[in-house]
Amino acid sequence: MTIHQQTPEALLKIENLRKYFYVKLGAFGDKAGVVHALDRISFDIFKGETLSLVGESGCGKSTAGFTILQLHKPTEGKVLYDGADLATLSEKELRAYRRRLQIVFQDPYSTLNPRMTVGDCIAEPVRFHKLAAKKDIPARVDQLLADVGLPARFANRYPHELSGGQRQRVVIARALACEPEFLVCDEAISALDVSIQAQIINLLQDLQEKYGLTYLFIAHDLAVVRHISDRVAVMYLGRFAEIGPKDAVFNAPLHPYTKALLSAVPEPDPVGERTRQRQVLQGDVPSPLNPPSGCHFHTRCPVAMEICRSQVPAWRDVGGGRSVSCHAVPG
Amino acid sequence: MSSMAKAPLLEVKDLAIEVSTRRGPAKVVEHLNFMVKPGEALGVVGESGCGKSITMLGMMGLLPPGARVVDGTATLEGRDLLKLSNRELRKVRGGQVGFVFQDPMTSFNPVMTIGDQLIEPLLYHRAMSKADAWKRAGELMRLVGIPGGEKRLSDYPHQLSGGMRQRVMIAMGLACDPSLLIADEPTTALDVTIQAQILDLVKDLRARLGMAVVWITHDLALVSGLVDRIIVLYAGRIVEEADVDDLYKRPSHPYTIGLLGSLPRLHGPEGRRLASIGGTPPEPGRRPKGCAFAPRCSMKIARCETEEPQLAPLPGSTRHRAACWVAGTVSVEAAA
Amino acid sequence: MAVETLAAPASAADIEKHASLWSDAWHRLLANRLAMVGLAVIVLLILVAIFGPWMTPYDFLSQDLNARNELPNAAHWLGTDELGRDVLARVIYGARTALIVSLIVTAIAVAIGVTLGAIAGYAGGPLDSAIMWLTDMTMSVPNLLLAVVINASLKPPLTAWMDRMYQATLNPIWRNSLIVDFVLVFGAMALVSWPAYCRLVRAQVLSVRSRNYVTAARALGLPTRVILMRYIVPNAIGPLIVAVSAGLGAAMVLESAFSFLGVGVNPPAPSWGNMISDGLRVWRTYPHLLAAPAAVLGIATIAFSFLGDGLNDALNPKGRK
Amino acid sequence: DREAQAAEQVLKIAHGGFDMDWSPMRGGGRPFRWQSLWWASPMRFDSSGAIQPYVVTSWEPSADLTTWTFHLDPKAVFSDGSPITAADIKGSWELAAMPSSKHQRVNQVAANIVGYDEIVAGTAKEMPGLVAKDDKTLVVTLKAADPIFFMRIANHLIPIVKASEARDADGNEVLEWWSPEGGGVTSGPFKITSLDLDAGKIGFAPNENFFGEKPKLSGVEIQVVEDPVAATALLQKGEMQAHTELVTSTIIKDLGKEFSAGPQIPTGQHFWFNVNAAPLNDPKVRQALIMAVDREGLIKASFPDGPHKKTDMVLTAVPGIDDPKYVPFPYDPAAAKKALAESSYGGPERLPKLILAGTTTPAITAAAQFMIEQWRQNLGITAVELKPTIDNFNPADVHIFRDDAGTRVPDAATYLMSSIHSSSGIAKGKMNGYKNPEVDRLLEEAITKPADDPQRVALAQEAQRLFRDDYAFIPWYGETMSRWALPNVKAMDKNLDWQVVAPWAIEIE
Amino acid sequence: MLRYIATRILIWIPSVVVLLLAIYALAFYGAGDPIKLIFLRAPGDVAFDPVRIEAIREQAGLNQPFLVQFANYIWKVLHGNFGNSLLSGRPVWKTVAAAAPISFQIGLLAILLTAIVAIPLGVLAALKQNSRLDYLIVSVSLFLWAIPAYVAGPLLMVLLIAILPGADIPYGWGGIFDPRIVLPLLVLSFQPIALITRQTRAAVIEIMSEDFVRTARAKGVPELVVAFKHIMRPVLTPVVTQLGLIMITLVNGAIFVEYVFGLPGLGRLTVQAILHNDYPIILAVTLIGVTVAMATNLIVDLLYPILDPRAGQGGR
Ligand SMILES: Nc1ncnc2c1ncn2[C@@H]1O[C@H](COP(=O)(O)OP(=O)(O)OP(=O)(O)O)[C@@H](O)[C@H]1O
Ligand SMILES: Nc1ncnc2c1ncn2[C@@H]1O[C@H](COP(=O)(O)OP(=O)(O)OP(=O)(O)O)[C@@H](O)[C@H]1O
Ligand SMILES: [Mg+2]
Ligand SMILES: [Mg+2]
Repeated sequence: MTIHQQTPEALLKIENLRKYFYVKLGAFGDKAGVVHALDRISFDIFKGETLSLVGESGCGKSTAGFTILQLHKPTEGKVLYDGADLATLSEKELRAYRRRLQIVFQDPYSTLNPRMTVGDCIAEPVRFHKLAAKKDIPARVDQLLADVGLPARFANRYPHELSGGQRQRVVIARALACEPEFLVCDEAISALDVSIQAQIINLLQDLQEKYGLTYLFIAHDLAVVRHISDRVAVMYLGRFAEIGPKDAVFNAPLHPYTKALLSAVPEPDPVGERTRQRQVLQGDVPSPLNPPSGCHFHTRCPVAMEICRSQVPAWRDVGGGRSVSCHAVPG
Repeated sequence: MSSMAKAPLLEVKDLAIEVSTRRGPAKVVEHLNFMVKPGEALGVVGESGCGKSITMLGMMGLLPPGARVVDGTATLEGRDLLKLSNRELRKVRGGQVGFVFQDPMTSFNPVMTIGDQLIEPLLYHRAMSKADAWKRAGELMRLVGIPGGEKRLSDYPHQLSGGMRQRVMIAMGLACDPSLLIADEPTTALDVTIQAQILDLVKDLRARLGMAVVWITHDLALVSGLVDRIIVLYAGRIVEEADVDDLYKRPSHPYTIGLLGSLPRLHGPEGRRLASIGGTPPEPGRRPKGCAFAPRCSMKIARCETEEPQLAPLPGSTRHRAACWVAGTVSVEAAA
Repeated sequence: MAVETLAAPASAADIEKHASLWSDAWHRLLANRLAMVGLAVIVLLILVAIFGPWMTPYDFLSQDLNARNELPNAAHWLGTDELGRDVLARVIYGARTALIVSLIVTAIAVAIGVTLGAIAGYAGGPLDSAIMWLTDMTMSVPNLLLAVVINASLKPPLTAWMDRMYQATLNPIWRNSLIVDFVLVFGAMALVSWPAYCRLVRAQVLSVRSRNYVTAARALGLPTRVILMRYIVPNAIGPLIVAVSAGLGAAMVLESAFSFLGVGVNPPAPSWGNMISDGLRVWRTYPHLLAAPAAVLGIATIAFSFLGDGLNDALNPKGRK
Repeated sequence: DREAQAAEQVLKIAHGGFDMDWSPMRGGGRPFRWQSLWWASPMRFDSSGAIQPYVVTSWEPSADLTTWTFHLDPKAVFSDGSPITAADIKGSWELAAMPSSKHQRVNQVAANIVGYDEIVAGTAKEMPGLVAKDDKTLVVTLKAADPIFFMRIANHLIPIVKASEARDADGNEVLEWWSPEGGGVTSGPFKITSLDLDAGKIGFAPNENFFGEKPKLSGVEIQVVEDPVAATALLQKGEMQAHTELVTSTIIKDLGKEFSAGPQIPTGQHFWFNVNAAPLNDPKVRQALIMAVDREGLIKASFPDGPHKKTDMVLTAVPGIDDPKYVPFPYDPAAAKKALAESSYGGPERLPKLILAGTTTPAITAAAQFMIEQWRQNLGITAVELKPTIDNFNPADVHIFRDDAGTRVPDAATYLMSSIHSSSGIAKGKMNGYKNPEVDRLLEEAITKPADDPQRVALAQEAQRLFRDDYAFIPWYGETMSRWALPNVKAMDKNLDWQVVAPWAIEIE
Repeated sequence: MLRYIATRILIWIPSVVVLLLAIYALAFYGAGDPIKLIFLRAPGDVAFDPVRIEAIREQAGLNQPFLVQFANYIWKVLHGNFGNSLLSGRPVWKTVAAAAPISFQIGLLAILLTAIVAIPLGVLAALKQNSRLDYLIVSVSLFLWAIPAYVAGPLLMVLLIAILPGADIPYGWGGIFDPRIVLPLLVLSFQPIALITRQTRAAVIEIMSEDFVRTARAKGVPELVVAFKHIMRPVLTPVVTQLGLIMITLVNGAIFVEYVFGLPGLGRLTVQAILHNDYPIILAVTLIGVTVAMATNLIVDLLYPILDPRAGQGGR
């Protein structure tokens, strides 16, 4: 973990990023619908930090990661990296950047080509980005495997012969093979067992230290987020609720949604749990196909006001590196 | 909780279950002994694949093809479930024992309305007429807190959110006032906020209806506020069993210690490195000699690799048992 | 800083055979008795098709007008036909025809179907709609019409061209009139059988395209060509293999149906189809003339369908057995 | 139940296909085979080849043989009772010549009549050469002398129909005028009473107004049975008693010799050579191909048990086939091999691929396969291809063409005129413009000779011998016109016009 | 829904015109001149007179340029006139109107028979997977699969002629209540039954391993109810799709069965028209074929949401 400087350098600047999906609806697929998956989000990611993105399922976390990496073409907005706006580049031009911005997916079962050996998987980016001489590739693969804590003999195995944790290590090794600067971890540990989860978290932290990586860490488990991140962003239904340094957000959440999230997390403490007063949110996350007007959260918000119904709260900087979007937050 | 004196509701003895693998038959569950008293809530904790689900399915004759019970007894209210005919077993399922499954998406028949699915236990156990059953289903819907109640009965599963589906699933499990509710990771697929709703719901229902609950999970944090007792499974065997407070206060088996240690926490000191357990659990059929956890154990002694430890009470407690040669000599602090 | 390694025991039990998915499927296939029977029959068929004509005591063309329509006997195991030709020799030679037919038809159909299906699935949008429209329309064209038209309009120039090639080279390959029949009649058959493959491949590509490992490959910055060849095609191919193995059998039946309608392989070259259709005219008097080719065709069809089912199970990782 | 059938006297005929057009004005096709059942013709041939009066009872030519006068039977009436007039014959012939009628053989009857060319080209609807002098007298003017014109009309190619019903204002045929709904007026012994073409069923009843002998049958039912094997089974069971045209290789075995017995008719099946395209424009190649085929085997391979008979010449079943000077082609593999070697191709190697067309039935296919095998064994020729269909027929594409040649008159000169004279369809089409001036000259002379002049036959024979020396065909067989009826059906004998000679006499025993 | 149906039909019209154009072109340029064929197909002594043939072609309008002919044709079709058969001169609609109902009735009956026989058999085989009954069902369906209709037809046909007395020859068309229909119906259904049985079996086996089936069992629902209430409906979706495809081929392609059993249906008509290149008929038959295909697909698509309420939810 790096403690960032007073005036940290932004590695990525995301401005007004928007992503809509156009889908077919109706019994015969003859009606059109728009999924507002990402609705004008703006934030910076600083060099060397871990920024976490939390929120409920379907709120657009993955979409954010994918859109930043241009795996989805943004509907609108800029992704500035190294002086270039990735959103305007063609797929060919992007290829060079792809190497530097990598992603580890949620589900280690489906992100490996079942018909390629682990070694091939890892060698592929090395070969295509010419990151090693041809004859050195096997050695490089072994080294990468060692980096993620897998013995070299795993290079000959097929993904289905590995356990979930091992697969996730392979996925990380593959991302590392690109020698990236920036790594999106899209729920990289959610599918894993607790014991394995801890292994991977430790691994990610070690690698960050070793290679000076910057992480966008997407997760829904707040406890994990607290453990790993420098800053935390909370998302609700395609929009950011708040963003700020981890301690600030966890100790003094501003947005009512953040508060509710924190209160819902169970703790391995029977006595505390039995007596704890939770602030349980009522109802479900509304559909992004048809999001509520005004502040998206107003339908479940314990402190909703009249204005929340009609007006989208502004995305405001409230000082201390924190921004929030809520009518009820003063300042 | 004061459930000590009562006779057991469910008592499982020496249960062993075998599955067919590519390398031949393998026992995935063995020497399993536990019991549930009336009204008691039991947590079953363990990593994926350790045999949690298959144990419950095995008792109820719901095993998938390729898996079979090879040994043991499972006595529910005096009757051995494993010896019942299919017809008798059917009476038990959904009647005396309710089920809640993990994935609320796939566990509902997508082409039947939830009402039609919800009334089934009532039709086949209570012999209710369809109209009565429908009425009762409406009540159940309200019981589990579905806004709109019976109005949603004619919806199809896909029209409900995941949380609502899981509520309906719970309603289905409770339809015939079972004395035992088996919940197999009912919140794993849900969001934290929804998970909290469901947890509250079950706690509330238990307080009102007084049924016993077996709650299967891999998340030690989740069950801490919910259950009375916990058994920890590793590779198909119980490695530790204790009252809930005791277990969290004084985890004894290195595996339990490891599990707790690897949980990142929302409160308390941060910035520490997580105490992870290295390695992976053995595959079914490739159980090592001796203690199955030995290859991953940081405290193993020579004996662990040759001789399998039996579940035994820890010094100073009859209700806290562990299967470990070194258990009791280590403490939580040492592990952390 | 040292990264912790998995405490993986290097015991002897762990040194395992590394099975690829394909070899895994192969093992599952080996364990499937019916599929193996099917495979054995097909292998036998292939061997017979290749070497058979040299193993029979009779030439499939030579006639013996004094031994016409003989029932199966010691000299002619399957009897003789109306021109006194050995039925066994003809059935054996017919295996060659049947195999070539099914191979050609399936190859062409698969080539067209896979190309169009892959394009439709990968490109999507208007191109997809256009190709799917073409698919639907093709299925509506009576296939017999296509066969007749192609036969009538393309055969003479093609035959003439082949003969010119022969005259120029004297290479007997150009003399094989069967080739023309195959290319035309079965080209026509292929022209009507590709839509099934096209639909299948499109569906496969659509589903594979949205798999995470394809997105992952894109995220790695791999070129489209590599993604197609190394990620999409190998994973989409399983059901195609199944469809092809079933399609091979179906093509044989289609050939015989065409022969029955008089647009199949021309005599004297034997095909099971024209033998069946000849046999049908006299089956009450000389049942063996129908029974022999029909049984072989039936066995081959069943064999292919056994193999297809077996492959289906074998390639489906969900499938236990 | 044989007795039941005899009591019932209904002739049940199996018909080989769903023919949608039963108009008598087509001059061919399967329906033509039952023409005499319901239509009368001017005259008719009996099974011995002698002309019998029918609607026309007498006739006389002018001295120069260009004008013929025909007298109709005063008793001749249509089934509706109205008299058959000369105008009806005139109208029938004109109707047949109209392009819209698509009559296949109108030329055999009417080509020589003044005005034929115009009507056939679609520019006229009447033939000035046909004049109905009165109701019962027809005068025909020909373009050129024809001593046997009277024979040409003694058939059912153009039967006599009631012209006023059959022709519309433009002279074209009224759609389905012959059907029961269309009026169904016929001239023959039976009349059509029910017609369901889609179901393939036609029913006939005796024409009570028939001017000839009273029919013995109480009815005729035609039912389509496409599959010959099924038809055979039905015949064997006696469910049906006759078939329109049953061609199976097992017919004798299945139904006995009598079923397909019949007279030899002047129609022969042969394999004709395309003499003007490579490689058959080389006479040596033609010789080789012919001499390499054992024609005994050819007939054995195709019709081992009959009913057709092997022939060595073009002509069959006409006066003049007993030509002692005609030398049949020998079967001589050695000579054949030698001829091929002497040809410009030097042997089988460089010989272009041969295409043999017209193999439409199993028997033809068998014969063709036999020849191909003979050429392979005796000459080493391997590149021969069978072409069953003859669509898009382009003479240059085909080298050997199976086709029948023949005539509806028992006359050798006419027979050869329509097969080997350079103006004939076979010479022009199937032999791709075969022309031997000497053959043409002899035939042209022969047809001007009176029918009873021995020169007529002699000239024709000479022409045939010359044709033989051109090595332009492989003779196959002379056709037997089978009864295709069970033995208990009497009087099913047919004539050279492919018709039942005396349909009124048919009787089931 | 009405709008949806209307759109489908509107899209269908230009497709059909293009298809007809393609077929017209195939027939026009490829398959030979129908008038010449009439004469070429006739035995020997025909009057193959070029002048005459040209006159006949002119009268039939066949000497006009291709596009003019096609435009005329479409124009006439739009006015409900499908022209006359080139072979018989009869109006096409009359011929087709006689043949189509027969094919439809037989096709529908065969589909019905298939559904009634094959689906229960498939379910039975799946429920008793790997039992002797399962093997029996699977092998019988394989056997049916392996004998082509044109072999099964003639064999059964003649065998029955040999066995049956008098009146009941299984030959010809007498409506669907005529006992003669039984045999062709059986032969026509053989392969569909084999196909659907196997497909149903596979689908049931797959559905049986779904979570919701376990849920149903966990509720104590009797096995039979599980099979027919919970498993059947999801199974029906792929089966109905397949039945639709079979329906299309049955109506358009029952060539052999119609030939052997003397059924004057569309298949037989098509073959005849094709062999004679009688293109007014070919076009009309194709038109019916596409219409059947479209209607079947439409019906299947309309059935989907009923069979599977999830259809159309979210991205497709
Ligand atoms: N390709 C797509 N087409 C249509 N809608 C999509 C697509 N991808 C995502 N969506 C929709 O966009 C919304 C945001 O999805 P996203 O995957 O970003 O959520 P998430 O926060 O990552 O959720 P989870 O925690 O379940 O992964 C969801 O409603 C989802 O259904
Ligand atoms: N039908 C089967 N055939 C073969 N092996 C099986 C079968 N079902 C389960 N298994 C194996 O049995 C073991 C126990 O499975 P079980 O489903 O009980 O695990 P679990 O503890 O419930 O895991 P999870 O947390 O993933 O649900 C696993 O190793 C699994 O692979
Ligand atoms: Mg996501
Ligand atoms: Mg489980």
